[in-house]
Amino acid sequence: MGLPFIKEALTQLFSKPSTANYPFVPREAPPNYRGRIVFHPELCINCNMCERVCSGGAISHSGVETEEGELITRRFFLGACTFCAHCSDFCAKNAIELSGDYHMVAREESDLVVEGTYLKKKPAPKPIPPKPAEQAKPEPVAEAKPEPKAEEAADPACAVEE
Amino acid sequence: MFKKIIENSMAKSPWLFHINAGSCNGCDIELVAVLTPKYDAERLGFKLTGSPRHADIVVVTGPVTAQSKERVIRTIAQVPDPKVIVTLGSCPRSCNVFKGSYSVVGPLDNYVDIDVSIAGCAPKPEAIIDGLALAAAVLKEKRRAK
Amino acid sequence: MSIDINTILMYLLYALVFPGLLFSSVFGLWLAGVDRKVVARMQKRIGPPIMQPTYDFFKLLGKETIIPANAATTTFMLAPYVGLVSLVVLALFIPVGGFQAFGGMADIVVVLYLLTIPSLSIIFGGSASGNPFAGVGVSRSMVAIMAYELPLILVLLAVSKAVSGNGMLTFSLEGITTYQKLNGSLLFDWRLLPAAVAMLLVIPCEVGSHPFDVGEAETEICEGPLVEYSGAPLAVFKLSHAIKMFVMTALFAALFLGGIATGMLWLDIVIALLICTVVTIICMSFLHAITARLKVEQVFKFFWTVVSGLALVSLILVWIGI
Amino acid sequence: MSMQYYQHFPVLSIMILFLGAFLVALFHKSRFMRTFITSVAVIGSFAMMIALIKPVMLNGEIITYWLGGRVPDGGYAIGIALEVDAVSLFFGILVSLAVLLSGLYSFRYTKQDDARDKFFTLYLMLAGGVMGIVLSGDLFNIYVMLEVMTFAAVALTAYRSWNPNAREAAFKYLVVGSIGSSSVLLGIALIYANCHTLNLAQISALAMSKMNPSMLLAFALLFVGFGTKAFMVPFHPIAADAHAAAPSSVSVLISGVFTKTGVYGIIRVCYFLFRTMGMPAVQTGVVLIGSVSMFLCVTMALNQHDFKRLLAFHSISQIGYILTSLGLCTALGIAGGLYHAINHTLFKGLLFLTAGAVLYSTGTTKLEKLGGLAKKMPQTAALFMIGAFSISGVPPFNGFVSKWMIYQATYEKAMETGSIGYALVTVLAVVTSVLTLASFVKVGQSVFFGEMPIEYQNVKETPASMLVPMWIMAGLCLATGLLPNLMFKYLLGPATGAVLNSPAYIDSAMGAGYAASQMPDMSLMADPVIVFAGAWKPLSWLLLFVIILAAVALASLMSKKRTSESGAVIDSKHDTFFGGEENTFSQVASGDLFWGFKHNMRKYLGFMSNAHNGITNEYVTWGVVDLAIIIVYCFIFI
Repeated sequence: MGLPFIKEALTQLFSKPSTANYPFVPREAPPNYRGRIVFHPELCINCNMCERVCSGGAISHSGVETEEGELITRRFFLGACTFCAHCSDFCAKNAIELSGDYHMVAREESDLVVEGTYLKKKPAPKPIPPKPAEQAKPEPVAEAKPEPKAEEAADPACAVEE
Repeated sequence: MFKKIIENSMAKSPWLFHINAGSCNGCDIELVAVLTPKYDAERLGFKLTGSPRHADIVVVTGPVTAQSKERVIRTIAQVPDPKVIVTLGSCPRSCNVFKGSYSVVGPLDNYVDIDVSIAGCAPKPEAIIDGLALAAAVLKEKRRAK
Repeated sequence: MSIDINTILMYLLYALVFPGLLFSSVFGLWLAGVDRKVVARMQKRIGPPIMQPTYDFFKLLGKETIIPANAATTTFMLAPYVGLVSLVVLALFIPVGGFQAFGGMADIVVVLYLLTIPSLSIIFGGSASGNPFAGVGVSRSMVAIMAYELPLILVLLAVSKAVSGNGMLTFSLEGITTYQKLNGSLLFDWRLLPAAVAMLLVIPCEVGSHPFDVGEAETEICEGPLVEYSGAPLAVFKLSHAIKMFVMTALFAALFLGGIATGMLWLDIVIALLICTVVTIICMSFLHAITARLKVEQVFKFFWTVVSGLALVSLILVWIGI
Repeated sequence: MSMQYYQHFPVLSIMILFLGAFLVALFHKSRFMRTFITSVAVIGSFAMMIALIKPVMLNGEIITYWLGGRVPDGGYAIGIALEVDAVSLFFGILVSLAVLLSGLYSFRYTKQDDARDKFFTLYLMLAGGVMGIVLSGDLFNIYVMLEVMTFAAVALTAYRSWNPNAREAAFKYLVVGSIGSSSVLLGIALIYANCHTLNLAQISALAMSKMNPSMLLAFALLFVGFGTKAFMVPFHPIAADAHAAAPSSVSVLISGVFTKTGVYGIIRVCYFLFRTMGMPAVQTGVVLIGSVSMFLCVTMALNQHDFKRLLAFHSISQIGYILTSLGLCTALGIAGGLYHAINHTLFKGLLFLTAGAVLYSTGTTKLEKLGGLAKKMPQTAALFMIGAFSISGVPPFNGFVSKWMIYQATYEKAMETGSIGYALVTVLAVVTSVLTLASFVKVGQSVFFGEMPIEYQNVKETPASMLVPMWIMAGLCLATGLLPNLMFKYLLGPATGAVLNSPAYIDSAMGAGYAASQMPDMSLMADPVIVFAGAWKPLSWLLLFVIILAAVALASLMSKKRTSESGAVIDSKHDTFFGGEENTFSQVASGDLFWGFKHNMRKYLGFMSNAHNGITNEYVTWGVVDLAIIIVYCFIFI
């Protein structure tokens, strides 16, 4: 009966432990770690690709009709997320990002939800071209990112940060 | 004074019982990783017990499958009060990718109240430590409420 | 025997405070804490605080006690307390650093038998819980008792023979310590060295520590006999486990290192307690850190061959009187 | 010589039992008369034995009662004598106590049987026969009583004759037992040819000077004959069969009383008749037989699956202890052996009675079929645990004290003789003790604890009339364990002295000075002072235990109770934990406990269970071979 660990045990007794003293010493996640989802609603173009590719069904959206358009809330439920990063990979606008924050611990379900609300404007009535009054609010965002939004049917999203 | 000692001890010595409700074993492995020298949950008083009767914190992994449902509910019922139920990973919280499977009847909160959820697939051991620490605090709270 | 109030109070003090209930609990929990800490350090971990077993104990006191429907209630609830109390009484009989609260009441054979009561309390308590895991655990614990009893009696007989010269046999613990005070500790008698090693191996089996904790293998059979216990009775079992560490190490100290005498009683006691701690570290923590749990038949075989062999060598050496 | 009133007690205590037997047969129709007569007989016999304690034990008298007043004439004891010294009285008390308690138990126990009148007739015959053996002072009378006892026992073994096992057991018993009986008869014939007398005392005085090969042969034959009655080693399988098949109250008698006559016979043969116990060869032989019986039967017991068979093997294992201890021929050894004899009667009686109670309530004693009865029969379970702790020597019960004395005695003997063999006997005794514990843990787990099969849902607690004798036995188990000092004063001290002092026995029967005139060596075989090597004060232990228990109880009473018990309907919270499975699916067979032990000892255990194949012819062969070996041993070494 061999006992190969005698030396190991004795040397370890008098050397420094290899434990990372975690809660007392904060620890960064390694690079490219896929942690808490960060959603940039202002970038979202409401293509719903993320929802389609999400295998866990963690992504959903709901909308409220307002006079300006539909106020859409995109909801990422981390409690159903597999952190596969498909959503961010498929996001044409890079509106979804997986951060290095892994502290996803919650007592309430709502603490595990990442949400973003943005406005999906009503499509401009085609036959009547001049409608300058409506363009007033979303202008600054739309201008910040030079994007080819002209082709899109439902385009310039108006971000309303929650 | 005696009450105070017990309350403080509650938070300092939470024992875990781990139930696998049809998990893919990813979270199970991470839970065990928490006990390894690298993370060493024992320094916070955590200990994995073999019997639900000894446990304070029930850690459930996996979406609740049709086969495991009865067993999970029964085992959780067998844990003496005060107890804290922790879901580890996304599955017990929401069934995750297994949602809609003919054999999955979860998530867990259809059957019992979840106290703490740890998200992640699988959560990082640090996150598990976070979650367990939170659970220990909840445990102390529950004891105080008694 | 004249009975006055002071004597009674003194004996009560012995029984309840030192070295009785209070002291043995505190020191036992300290030993358990040291054990866990040292094991953790040997495994490259930080490990729990030394106070951890105490926290565990108090936490368990605050938990609910569930009596299973299948259990024989009286036995189930009574067993832990009987085990604890008999262990504390046993602690009173074992000399600590030459200090013996109640001398002349029990000899080594009695100690051997009194040691089975706590094990029996676990066995019958577990058996009374009506759980099949407990059934398996009971069987394994019993095999562990069978395993260590043979080497333990061989060790005790060897020690007894070594100290009882000129035709007078003594089994008494006082006799053994007195002999050592006069002739030096038995650990330094080379004939008894194998017996001492055997005793060091018996201690973890008796206490139920790695690698001989077949009865309470929590990963295989859900802590065996303890599976249905919760709350205060479990706390009492954990405390008994801790006190058992104290009793067994103190027994080792008394049998093999009883010859340490500085002239001051308190210093002797402190040294004896230090010896207890060191013995705990050597035979429990160290073994725990370097081995994996043995199978039950391996435990039995190991004790009846290797350990008993060591003890038998000592017995024979002592008998042929080199 | 003026006759004191109590000098009639020995003969009366025998006759009252026989008279009872005939009267029961006469009034067999009436249940009341039967019960009444049996009670009077057993109580009367016991009371007379107790009344003799004062003169015999304390005053050291030896009562010699010549039947018909035929006192010795011309130096020869022609009449039949009853001679009661401390040894006889010790066994008399033990016998009458067991007969009393087991008799009281039988009234209710045999309720389910027919032919109860015959039961009590035979029961009283058996009791009377045993009493006759231990109180008689005449060798041939002992033989006659031995036969009365054996036939009553055989008939009682087959009492439940619907059971084929019972008939088979009785047959085996008859056949193998006849080896013993015939060797006793042959031995007596040889002695009579040499000494021309049958009086025990006179033979004791004469035998030493007449030692010749035929006497030696007589010694060997008598030893084997009485050994058969004690079921010492090669004769043990019949005991197992007989105990298992007989009604429990009869098993109490067979185990607690019948075997004791064998022990008594061996004491008389070795310490009195031939005074051979002083020889190292005899000591070695007896200790060897004792140790082998002790260890072999305990390992056999571990293998059993029937409660009563298991008890039967333990019975012989404990007899092994007694023989070992008596074979040491030291005061401590004799005292330990006698102590163990009385303890064995008490705890084994208790255990057989609990087995009987289980049989009465459930209809089976198969370990595999039973389980969880403690819930339904809490008192019986408590009694079983007292018995189990006693037999396995858990302090402070009685088995511990006697075993503790036996360990000391064997180790002291080892020190005295310088032979490590006796030290190994000590080790063997301890190991046997722990194996005994193991097998009772097995019984506890599979009968009283563990899972309860559904068919025992409606089992009732044992009736009070059966519980009372059991509680008395349990109380005595505890009392004899806690009060060894009283035991020494009233029973063991005088009995030990009497065992070593055969000249006094001789002189009492044959007149003062007879021993000195006939015996070449009058010295005692060992110093009759009992010296302990260690210390054990059960009462102090109990006091400390109670004090600390009170402290712990106080502490636990102060805290708030948080106990949750199951209601009438078992909910999942109070179900046993079995990986979350429902309780009904969690049957784990408890028949194969101690796997770790059995696996390592599988060759030995396999060999043993193959050897015990139940074939009567083989058992007879063992007996005859054993007889031959013992004869050869005696001729070589003595």
